[in-house]
Amino acid sequence: MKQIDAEILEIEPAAKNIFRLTLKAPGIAEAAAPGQFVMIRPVSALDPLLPRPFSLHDWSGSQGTIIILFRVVGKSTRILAKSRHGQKLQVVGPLGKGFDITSAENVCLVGGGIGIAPLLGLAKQLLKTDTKREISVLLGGSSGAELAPLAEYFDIPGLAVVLATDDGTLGHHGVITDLMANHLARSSDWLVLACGPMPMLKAVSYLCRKNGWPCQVALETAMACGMGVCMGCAVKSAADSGNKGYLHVCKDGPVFWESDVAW
Amino acid sequence: MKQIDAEILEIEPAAKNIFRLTLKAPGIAEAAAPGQFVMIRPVSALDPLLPRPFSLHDWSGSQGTIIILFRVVGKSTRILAKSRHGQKLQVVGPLGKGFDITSAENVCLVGGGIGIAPLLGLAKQLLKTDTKREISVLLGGSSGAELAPLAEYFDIPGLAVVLATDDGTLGHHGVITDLMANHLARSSDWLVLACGPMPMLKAVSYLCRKNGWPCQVALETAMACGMGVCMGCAVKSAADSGNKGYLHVCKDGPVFWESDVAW
Amino acid sequence: MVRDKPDLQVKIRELVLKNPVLTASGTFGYGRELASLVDPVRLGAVIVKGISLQSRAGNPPPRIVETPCGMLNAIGLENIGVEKFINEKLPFLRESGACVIVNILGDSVEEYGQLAEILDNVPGIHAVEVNISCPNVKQGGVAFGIDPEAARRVTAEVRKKCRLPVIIKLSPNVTDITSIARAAEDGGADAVSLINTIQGMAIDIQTRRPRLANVIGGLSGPAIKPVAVRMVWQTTNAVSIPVMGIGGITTPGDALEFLIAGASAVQIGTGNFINPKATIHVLEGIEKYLLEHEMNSIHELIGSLND
Amino acid sequence: MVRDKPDLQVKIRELVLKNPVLTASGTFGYGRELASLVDPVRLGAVIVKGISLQSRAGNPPPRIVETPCGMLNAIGLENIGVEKFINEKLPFLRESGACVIVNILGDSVEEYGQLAEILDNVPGIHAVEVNISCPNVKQGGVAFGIDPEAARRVTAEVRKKCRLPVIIKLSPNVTDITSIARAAEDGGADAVSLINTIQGMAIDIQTRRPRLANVIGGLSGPAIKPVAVRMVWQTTNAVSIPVMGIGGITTPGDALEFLIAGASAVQIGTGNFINPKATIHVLEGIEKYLLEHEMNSIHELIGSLND
Ligand SMILES: Cc1cc2nc3c(=O)[nH]c(=O)nc-3n(C[C@H](O)[C@H](O)[C@H](O)COP(=O)(O)OP(=O)(O)OC[C@H]3O[C@@H](n4cnc5c(N)ncnc54)[C@H](O)[C@@H]3O)c2cc1C
Ligand SMILES: Cc1cc2nc3c(=O)[nH]c(=O)nc-3n(C[C@H](O)[C@H](O)[C@H](O)COP(=O)(O)OP(=O)(O)OC[C@H]3O[C@@H](n4cnc5c(N)ncnc54)[C@H](O)[C@@H]3O)c2cc1C
Ligand SMILES: Cc1cc2nc3c(=O)[nH]c(=O)nc-3n(C[C@H](O)[C@H](O)[C@H](O)COP(=O)(O)O)c2cc1C
Ligand SMILES: Cc1cc2nc3c(=O)[nH]c(=O)nc-3n(C[C@H](O)[C@H](O)[C@H](O)COP(=O)(O)O)c2cc1C
Ligand code: FES
Ligand code: FES
Repeated sequence: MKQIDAEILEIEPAAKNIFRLTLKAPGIAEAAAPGQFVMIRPVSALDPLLPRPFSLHDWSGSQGTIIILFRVVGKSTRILAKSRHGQKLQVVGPLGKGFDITSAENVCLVGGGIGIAPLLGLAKQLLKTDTKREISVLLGGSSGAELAPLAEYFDIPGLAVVLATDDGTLGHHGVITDLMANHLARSSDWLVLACGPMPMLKAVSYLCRKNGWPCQVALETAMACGMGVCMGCAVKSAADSGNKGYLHVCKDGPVFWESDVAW
Repeated sequence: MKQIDAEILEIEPAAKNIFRLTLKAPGIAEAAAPGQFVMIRPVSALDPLLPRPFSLHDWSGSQGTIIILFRVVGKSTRILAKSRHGQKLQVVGPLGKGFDITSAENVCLVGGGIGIAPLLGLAKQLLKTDTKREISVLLGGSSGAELAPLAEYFDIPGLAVVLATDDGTLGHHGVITDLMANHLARSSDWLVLACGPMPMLKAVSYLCRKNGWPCQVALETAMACGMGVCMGCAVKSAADSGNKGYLHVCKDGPVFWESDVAW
Repeated sequence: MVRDKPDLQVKIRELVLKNPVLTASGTFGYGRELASLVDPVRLGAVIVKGISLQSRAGNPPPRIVETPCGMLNAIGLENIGVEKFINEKLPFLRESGACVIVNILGDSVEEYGQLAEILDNVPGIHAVEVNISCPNVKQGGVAFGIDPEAARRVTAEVRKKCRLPVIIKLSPNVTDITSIARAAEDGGADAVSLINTIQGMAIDIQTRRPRLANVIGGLSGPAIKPVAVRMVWQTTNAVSIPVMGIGGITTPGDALEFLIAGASAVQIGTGNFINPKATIHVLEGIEKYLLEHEMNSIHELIGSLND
Repeated sequence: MVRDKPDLQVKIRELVLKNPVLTASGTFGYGRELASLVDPVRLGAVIVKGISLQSRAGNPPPRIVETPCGMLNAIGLENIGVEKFINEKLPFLRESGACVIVNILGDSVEEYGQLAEILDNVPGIHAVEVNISCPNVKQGGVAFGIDPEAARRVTAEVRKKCRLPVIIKLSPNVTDITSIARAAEDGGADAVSLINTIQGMAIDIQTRRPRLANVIGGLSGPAIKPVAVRMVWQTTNAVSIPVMGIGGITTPGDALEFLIAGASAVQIGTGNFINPKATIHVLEGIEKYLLEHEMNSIHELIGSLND
């Protein structure tokens, strides 16, 4: 874990209300793993006060750069969207426990909305580690306008990308879990790795249990520290997960085995 | 008094640590008078919280523009210095009671440091209203590097500009009050109009009393509202000024007759 | 079916406020200063700067200092006195047609009573707000606000001396604000308003002097909003009279928090300094919210917290 | 003549802190989490997350929400219990050589006593800080912190059960914090630390639900600094034992305010979240200030307010 004042190398609109931020982050980039995140503080003033968590979308250890994909939802992201090349941001990371892909055979990545962000770095990692395995990438969004630009990032040989939108303007008209059902049915040995809004993750986890697919989910909660000291990022753990009580998204996660979470 | 979101037309360095800010401020520019000020809020976030007072350095009613000359001393001025052309700032004004130059014969403007700011608009006004009168402009600063660029603004026919610096790198080596003594001695019917740090104003007012020159001073205090509602900008009033108690810089001033202030 | 204009009226005893957005005492002067920016008639009411029997010069400067998302003030209740207020300041507000609530303060129960008696017979005054809580005056103020029995006595005295609706303004500098609120209710208050400022202090590390001549001042502004919302919620659950919410309101969302917590109205103080048009901004935002949420009346919102 | 390194040592009874910068309980975990950014040995002491006899699961989420220049937390004192702490967490700190202060909490006087007794015989623990004030737990905590007699009893019990220096951590949610501080002093406390969080609340205006599952939480961060400085100043004038200042410290200037007000040391809490290296930043800033002001010892600064 490193804390640096990272210089903005590039900030560009990626899709409607979504931006792509490239930072010079030596020390963080080298240590990054898929599913991990960083805490970013865009101001020196005291409002907004707390840093904000953002998944590592992509990174290059050799160049010492990391890339964040973020949606503008409030104070800090509004400020981030206005930030400019050359400015510096306080960045701490890499943080948290990422995806466990050691024992992965065929893998299905499921992303919804901005939850697509961490899947790119994950997909690239998977392509590196094992060339034989099948990698399906199921991406969902509200509309084509939002989804198309994000989907393009996955236009990489070796990835089978399938899309779905709520309004049907791109790919399947409906939710991503519809696709999972028919798509994964073909074979049974899938490791499902999902990131997106809670309702989607819930549906994915339900589907995986039913079909006996092992599944990992990347969760989001409000965070104060991001480093396991404030205990603010608690989520209820599954009674049968051994751990009675709460899991902490910033240090036990953000990626959990679906079976460890109380849905 | 108007409240507007004023667009920044220009922001440029004027001297060491001092910036010149031109704003599109229709409604305010037309109503502006020498010695008045505006309250400016450079952010939408809540830190810094309160707007800050700045004297009107110059303005054009016809173009609906106002110009502020500010020194970077803290939070808001640091942010202002980083602001860019096209941005908008919350501006309220014009505020306060300016210089009373109705009955002025010969006038001596005395400015120290950033207190020079309001004297430009004042000088221009004086040149408009009466061409016969003599107008001396005595400007003091810490060094030539700071003072020279500000003095240039007063390079206008009809103004007799005299300079002094603490380090002697420009003009008289010493404080501005030294110059007042010899400079004004020649004649006795002077109206002295001064703006600058408290110690300077104190010295000026003392000198004026001694020589029987009527004198007005522009004071500075911390302000919350700038509009006469919070009572935060109090300064002790002279016992003999009739008003027992306190004067309020934002509405009784910022310009006062030296004799009304308790020094 | 939703009306295009939701009903914003709230009542304090028989006094009808046309909407729940008021100015907090000491932050809007006597209504005239900001009239060119905010028409006092548009507001639920204008609560004027605290008035005492005799005029007060107030504390020596410095009187104010900014703190993180807040400010400290030690004005010392500077005011022109009730006489001058009635003769010089009230007429403008009366002619404007605004609803006027006069904030009063005194050094003794009797003084509060005398003020109430004087104001009771003055046309153009719609209610009195009793400041038993201003923390930055060494004598007076504080004592009443932190002792239930004293609060009850002041309330009863004011109640006895005037027929106007009486609003008791509570101090947050107490262990249990609900006990003071209940005491005010027992004393005959028609409403309570809270919170006044929280006692605070700031130090200039260069001079090693307090930043306020009075050393201690009252903290106000967004910084105190969470404390204010909490106390308003606790108080609305403890008394049956209307509660006015005060503390750190600068946006419609801030005001809505207080209303949802149970406040019948809100007062905007420091917010007026941050944005002189804050009251109008908040008022229009509340109206918009009610329309978006298809509420016909502000009363559907007040106290609607799902806890 | 000024030394190139000013003396930063402060004492709590016989315990010598190498410098006056400590971490506040619940904001620095057990010292290990941030060790890669902040070497615990550099700090005056590490005060660990509050520990109880049995482990506690804590409150349901959401547990935290940001407010203007502050945050509300309702963690619910989640902790692994004293047993596990000693076996699993303490060893790292002990081996690191850091000064360790254990923050304890209980539901009864006896429980506080039992915790003190257990910790008293454990090597590597240098002092106990007694949390009688954490506001976001429905039972326990609060009661002791707002009642002088209860505070005195807890203090006396802990005092009796251990020989370690005892620091009583005070709640700001009281009318007069000096009365609680004096009670702690009477009970035998070696120092008091303040402030803990101020009770607050925030509401989501869209769902109209409290933003914390616990409804009420504790406000911390820069927003509360003026209240904390005021209470520390009042307390240092009321007791003769050392006072530790806590509340909204993020910069050296913030810490210096507390020291000038009379605090013998400071604790940094929320500041660790804003900048994980805040403690080091503050420590180095204090040292720089002393050099610039030609002070040989921190004791020339402590309580040097010109009021
Ligand atoms: C481990 C982790 C990884 C994340 N990765 C990413 C990422 O890669 N890209 C990205 O854009 N975001 C990501 N997020 C979410 C991101 O942290 C929030 O969107 C951000 O904190 C919002 O900050 P803000 O100041 O702009 O909004 P705030 O001002 O803090 O909040 C404004 C409004 O947005 C709401 N809000 C807060 N968080 C979220 C959220 N997660 N989604 C929707 N609304 C929210 C708040 O409730 C509030 O109503 C991640 C979160 C976590 C915990
Ligand atoms: C009527 C009036 C007219 C003014 N006109 C001008 C002007 O034309 N140009 C200009 O540059 N300034 C002017 N000022 C001063 C200006 O308002 C302050 O410099 C400004 O408020 C500082 O804001 P800040 O947030 O940058 O500093 P803050 O963060 O508020 O303060 C930072 C530090 O600067 C100190 N400080 C605050 N005010 C001053 C000050 N006046 N001088 C020096 N140090 C200060 C504070 O004590 C603090 O230590 C005027 C003030 C008044 C009352
Ligand atoms: C400058 C100033 C002056 C005030 N004067 C008074 C007063 O005279 N009487 C009173 O009851 N409250 C007074 N208050 C308290 C406010 O009315 C209000 O209760 C408090 O500031 C909290 O609200 P806010 O955060 O919106 O400012 C004053 C507050 C400020 C900032
Ligand atoms: C997330 C969080 C957890 C806390 N946990 C504890 C605790 O376990 N015991 C305790 O005495 N204080 C606890 N506190 C209070 C802090 O130690 C400190 O007193 C308070 O936050 C004020 O300081 P600050 O403004 O620097 O954060 C906690 C504070 C926060 C923000
Ligand atoms: S965010 Fe602090 S423990 Fe997870
Ligand atoms: S600044 Fe508010 S009255 Fe002058």
